[in-house]
Amino acid sequence: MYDRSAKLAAKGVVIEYWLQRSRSLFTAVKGVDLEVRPGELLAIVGPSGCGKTTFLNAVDGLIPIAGGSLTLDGREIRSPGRDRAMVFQQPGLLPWRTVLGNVIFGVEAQGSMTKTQAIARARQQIELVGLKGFEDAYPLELSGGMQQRVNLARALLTDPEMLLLDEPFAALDAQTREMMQLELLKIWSQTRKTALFITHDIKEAIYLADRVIVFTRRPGRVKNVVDIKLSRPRDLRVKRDPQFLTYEDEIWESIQEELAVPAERLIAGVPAA
Amino acid sequence: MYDRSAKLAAKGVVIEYWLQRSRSLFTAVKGVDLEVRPGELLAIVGPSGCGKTTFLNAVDGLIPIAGGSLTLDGREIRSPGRDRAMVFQQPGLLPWRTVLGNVIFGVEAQGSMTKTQAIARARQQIELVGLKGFEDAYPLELSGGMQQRVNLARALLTDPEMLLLDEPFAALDAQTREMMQLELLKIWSQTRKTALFITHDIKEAIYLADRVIVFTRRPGRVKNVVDIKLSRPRDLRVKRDPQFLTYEDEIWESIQEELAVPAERLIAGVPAA
Amino acid sequence: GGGGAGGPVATTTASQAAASASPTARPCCTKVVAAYSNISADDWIPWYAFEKGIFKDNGLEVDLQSINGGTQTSAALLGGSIQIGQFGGAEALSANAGGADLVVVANLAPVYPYKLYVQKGIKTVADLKGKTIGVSNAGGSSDIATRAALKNAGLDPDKDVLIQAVGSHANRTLNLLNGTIDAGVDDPPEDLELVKAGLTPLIDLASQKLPAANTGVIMQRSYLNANKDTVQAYVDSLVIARAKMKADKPGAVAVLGKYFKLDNQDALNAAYDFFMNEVTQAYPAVEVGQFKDAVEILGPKNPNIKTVDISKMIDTTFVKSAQDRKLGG
Amino acid sequence: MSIQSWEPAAPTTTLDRPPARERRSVVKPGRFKQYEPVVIGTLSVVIALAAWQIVANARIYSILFVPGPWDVAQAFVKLFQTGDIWLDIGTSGAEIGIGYGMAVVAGLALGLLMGWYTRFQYALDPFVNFFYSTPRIVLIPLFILWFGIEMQPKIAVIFLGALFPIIINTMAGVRNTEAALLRVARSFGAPDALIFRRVVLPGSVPFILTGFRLGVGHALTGVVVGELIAAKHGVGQLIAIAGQTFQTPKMLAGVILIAGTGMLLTTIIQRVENRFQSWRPQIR
Amino acid sequence: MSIQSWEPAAPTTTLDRPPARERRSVVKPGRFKQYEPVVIGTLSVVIALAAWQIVANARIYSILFVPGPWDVAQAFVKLFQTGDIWLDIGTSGAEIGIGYGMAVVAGLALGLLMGWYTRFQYALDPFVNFFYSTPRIVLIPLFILWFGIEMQPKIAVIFLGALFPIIINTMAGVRNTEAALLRVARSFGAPDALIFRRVVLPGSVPFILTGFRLGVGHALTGVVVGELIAAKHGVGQLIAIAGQTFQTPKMLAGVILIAGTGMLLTTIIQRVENRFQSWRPQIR
Ligand SMILES: Nc1ncnc2c1ncn2[C@@H]1O[C@H](COP(=O)(O)OP(=O)(O)OP(=O)(O)O)[C@@H](O)[C@H]1O
Ligand SMILES: Nc1ncnc2c1ncn2[C@@H]1O[C@H](COP(=O)(O)OP(=O)(O)OP(=O)(O)O)[C@@H](O)[C@H]1O
Ligand SMILES: [Mg+2]
Ligand SMILES: [Mg+2]
Repeated sequence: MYDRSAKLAAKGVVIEYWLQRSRSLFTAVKGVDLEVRPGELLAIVGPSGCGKTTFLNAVDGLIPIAGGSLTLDGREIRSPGRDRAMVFQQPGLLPWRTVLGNVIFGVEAQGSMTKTQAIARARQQIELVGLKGFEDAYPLELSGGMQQRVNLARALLTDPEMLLLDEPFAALDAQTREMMQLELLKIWSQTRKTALFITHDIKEAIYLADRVIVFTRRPGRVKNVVDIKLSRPRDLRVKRDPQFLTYEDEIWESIQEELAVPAERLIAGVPAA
Repeated sequence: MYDRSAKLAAKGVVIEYWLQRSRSLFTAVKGVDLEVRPGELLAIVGPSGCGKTTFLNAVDGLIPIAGGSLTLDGREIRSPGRDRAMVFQQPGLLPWRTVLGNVIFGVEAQGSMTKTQAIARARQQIELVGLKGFEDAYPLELSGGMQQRVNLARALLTDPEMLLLDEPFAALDAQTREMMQLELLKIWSQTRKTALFITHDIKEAIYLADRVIVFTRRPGRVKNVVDIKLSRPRDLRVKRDPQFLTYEDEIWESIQEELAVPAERLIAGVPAA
Repeated sequence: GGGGAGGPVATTTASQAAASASPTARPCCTKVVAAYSNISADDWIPWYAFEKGIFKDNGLEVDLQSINGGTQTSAALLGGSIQIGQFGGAEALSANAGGADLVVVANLAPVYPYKLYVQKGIKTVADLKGKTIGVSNAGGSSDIATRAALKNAGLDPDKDVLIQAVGSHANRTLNLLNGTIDAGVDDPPEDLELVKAGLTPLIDLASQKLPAANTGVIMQRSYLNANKDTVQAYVDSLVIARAKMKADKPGAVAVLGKYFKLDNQDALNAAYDFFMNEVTQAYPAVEVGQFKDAVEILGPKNPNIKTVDISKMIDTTFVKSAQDRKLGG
Repeated sequence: MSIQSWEPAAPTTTLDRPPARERRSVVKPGRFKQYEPVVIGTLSVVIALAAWQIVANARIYSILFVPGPWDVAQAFVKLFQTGDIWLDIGTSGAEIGIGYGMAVVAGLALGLLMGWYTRFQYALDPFVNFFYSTPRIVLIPLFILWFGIEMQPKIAVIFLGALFPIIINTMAGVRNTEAALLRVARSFGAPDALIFRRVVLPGSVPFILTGFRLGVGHALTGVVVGELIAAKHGVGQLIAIAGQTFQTPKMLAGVILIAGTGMLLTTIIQRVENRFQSWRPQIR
Repeated sequence: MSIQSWEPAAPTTTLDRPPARERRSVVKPGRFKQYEPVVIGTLSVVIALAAWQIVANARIYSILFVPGPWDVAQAFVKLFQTGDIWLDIGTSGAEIGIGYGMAVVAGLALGLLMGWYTRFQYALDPFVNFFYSTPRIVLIPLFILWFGIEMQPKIAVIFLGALFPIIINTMAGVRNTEAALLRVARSFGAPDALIFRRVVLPGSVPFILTGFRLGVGHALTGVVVGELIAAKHGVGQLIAIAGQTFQTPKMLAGVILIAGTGMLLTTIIQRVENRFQSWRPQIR
């Protein structure tokens, strides 16, 4: 579908954490090979603790890689940049700022808008994520899902070339989640941003992504790449498409082998569709 | 199915937060009526920010109610007690304690076991949630899903009469999640604990629960109670049962009307099964 | 450094000078910043000279400061924020041993202006054996006075008694009142409290006329060499002031009362008698012999004391000149 | 209601023990709660004063050592009957204002830099530790030498006193900034200056204001110690002279003036802190 | 590597700028990093000493006030050639040990109680603020009255000095305990004592140890101020006598002894803090 050269290229990426106490290195990610084409929406799934967040942090430039190469537009990633924005797994809101203040924090950090402009756009964004009326609430007064939506709005407001999303909808109820998915698809189809999307929901991955990457268990590697050849625009009905179910089974099988919990503990081994 | 009198009874429960800045009361939950029978596994679903966590906190005795009555075994709930244990939506681990230290924190707080006993059981529990090898890691060195599993293990170790679970599996991948669900069912079927379970995953709710309670949007009330008449023990195949799908549609429809995001924003209004 | 004349005090000086309009006034005025290091009757003469406009009469505009302690006053001298200081000869000796070049031109208290007060029950000098005697600071004036008095009375201050530093003049008095020390030197008018509490003076050091350099008029040599006229005028003022005080008891007592913020006339009168008759002299001459005790007592603890040539550290010419002109009446 | 009895985030309370199953009333934090700090504080002070008066009246110790609160109050009133006191207050106030102000600025700057740039901390740590443990009293002759005997040496004493607690606390605050928030800020490419102002600084507020509070104490004792040097006016000088001339009630009146100022400034700092912490779910 | 250049949680570094696309090496925190604090600290001290020596040699000020480091070093050596110094150190050490030890115990207890029970805080706050702003120097006559002139009044000065920063910082630490953790503890029905020991106390460690650190400074200046009162032996007395008799190098040698002790104690406290904070992803 895409012929242009890769937007993001990971070659044999190794990421290690230094454990001061035991004075040893802990390998979280070992040899990730991956290419993301410009404008592609890529989903990553994999067992808990396999290194997905770690890899995404490296793409954002927050942590250094210990081996291999990780390039964005052909340049090594060395630090965070305006061209990427991250939706964090844990919301990471400034507790002393209101919802509005937190949503504008991203653009404020980038210095890419005037304050009035930022506030006006932030209000729209807040409405979009269903938090109208909570502009002046503080994070500790929000429910978990509401905090997550602030986190999402903050990243979206910066309007980056590449979106990095770390389980952005995990704390949302099924309905709000579908809305947000649609919202994301709308933004993506209008602007053709490149997006890297971590999720635990296989359906969500298939529904949204051009390709789904399956990570092995820790230390994480790419185990499997599933090309999702469902036509776009997709609506919610696509989830009942037989092709969709095939993808789901394939990915399911693939992760199955990488379980965090010993496999013999599975009482009934049949995956639900 | 159950004839005995209620374990937990909520009658017109109102919960309010005092907002110091605006010197006003914020009503989070308004008039919840609910009965939980002993040994029942009850799931609560509802839109993000509708007051589920707030209600569960009140059941745990962490926050006072402003109206109505909330009784456990016929006695007003006034404070937390050993008979209940909570799995928090945000893990709330002590950052200066290792995984092992955090898992035993619950029983340590209750003073219900000797230290050696607690450690021995905690090790089993840690293995059960798939964290073997991470006993000595600190929370900040864990992935989101791993933290959530520590949170779960901590509550399970206290072996309470009543389990309160606030989206315990939200940060887990699909497979680990199913394992944990099975684990929970196993524990529940062996000990017949009463359990109150908040989730965003409607399938999960139906699969696990005896009844599913749907909350309205904020201020939360019980909108709908769905009796799940699927035979037990259930295995994963039950998720493809036509009855299961009927329940799913019913609950979906029910929450649909309570959306946090304006409904007109739904591009394709058909829910996925 | 900030040696400029302070506002309110300088204004007072000017108005008083105008009031006393002396015919002998020289062209006004040379500015001098002077300081005293203690609220003690030793400094009575400069206070009187200042209050009564005598400095002004002699062509000096004196900014009289209060600084706490000899060390601080030396620092102010050496830093140039004051030109003349009134503090203990012992401190000046130590300073010179440490490398300073200070000169003493006059000695306002050529004897120890103290009485040794003792607790009830101590009747004779012999009773002091084994007792604790309080001084302000080791190496300070009160320490030297106490040790000199004990030696003079035949006791070895290092062996026969325990000398205890208690920090300050006020602490010394408090400790005497409180009974934590058995004896200590004190002087009027502060000793009033002791008398009230029933303590008695065992030795009157002043009447023994032991030579001492208790309160010197001190400056840097460089200043002295460059401002001989000013120094002479300053010494002249002090001599004149002493003479006037002798004739003006009410005035002198009023000045002391002002600086002590005290209105107990008995105490003030007692102080007047003590200082006029026993302590001060018409001409505040400084002599080598007045430093003997200090050298003996400080020497063992500070090897540099030996290196100071006392005769070069004092300058007797100014007092002598005043005496020649019979300014002291 | 104290911090441990209920979840701090939810101060909606219920009237005490209504008959079970009956409808509980919703009460806002009661009228009394609001004034509780003042009421309890005043009460305990009154009790302490009464106890002091009783001890003083018993006259176990002379008035010279233990004057009663009544004596001190009289001295206090007398103090304000002469106009001089305003000059004293003005002088000391100016010294504190300048010295403490400078300490706040310099301490904040140094503390932030030392907390942020570890190398900077390594370089300055020995000096901070050294000078913080050095009794300022021994430095006074040096100050006189360098700054003379006017206001400057006193300002220097006050400045040095207040500086170090502010540095040390600010540094600790910066070092304890939550890593997750730093990561977010860095992810959005925030320049250092912005991370500083928008994340580190607000996150360190409780630490920094505790430092300010400690600094106030140092500044006030500094003014007393400093004015012992050489002073014409000033509350410290007033205390020193009263002490030397055995006017203990007057001395204590001066001490109360100083300590009262300390209480006032502390209260202001606490107010500021409460303002900065209004996002925290109410604890009281 | 300073705190702002990379994510603190992941100090695995890469060698500087290898040719792009080539395999980067994995390096553990370099040998140098480990010694960085010591190396930089030593360097900056050496530079400062050199600058001091140059200024001293220039003899702008008399040796009386600004002796060079060499003079001080000589005086320091001489100090240790007489046996008396051990008596001084022993005396002051005992005073500090007792006074500071008591302050740690009392300050911790009061700080925790005041942080935990708001009413207790309301009741004691006025006194803490009052006494913290009261110059200890004016209380000395009272201490002599009550405690005599032996070790007790000095211990009292040290105790009072170290007490308040410990109280104030501990209190601030308790008040800043994370609400979420308190909620968890309460949910499991932890009794107050356990919440205290297991949640509040460990959570306040950075605050409390900062308080201890500030307390060390107060204790050390306290011993000097205290020994001005009345003393036979002690490093403070040594400093006082040397200062009054213009033996400035000797005085500074004494000051260095005091400040050196301060640096030692601070280092120990920082070690303890690092131990307690080992769960924090490494920042350095
Ligand atoms: N700061 C850290 N220091 C040390 N080890 C860490 C750190 N952060 C993560 N790890 C380890 O790295 C591994 C991968 O963590 P990561 O957060 O990338 O997992 P993940 O795939 O995002 O998992 P999840 O789906 O549960 O969020 C885990 O085993 C974790 O223990
Ligand atoms: N401490 C608090 N102070 C004030 N308001 C609060 C507080 N905690 C929660 N709220 C408000 O109460 C409402 C319900 O919050 P709650 O956390 O119970 O929602 P929830 O149903 O658990 O949502 P989610 O599914 O997103 O976790 C929200 O609107 C929230 O803003
Ligand atoms: Mg993750
Ligand atoms: Mg919730």
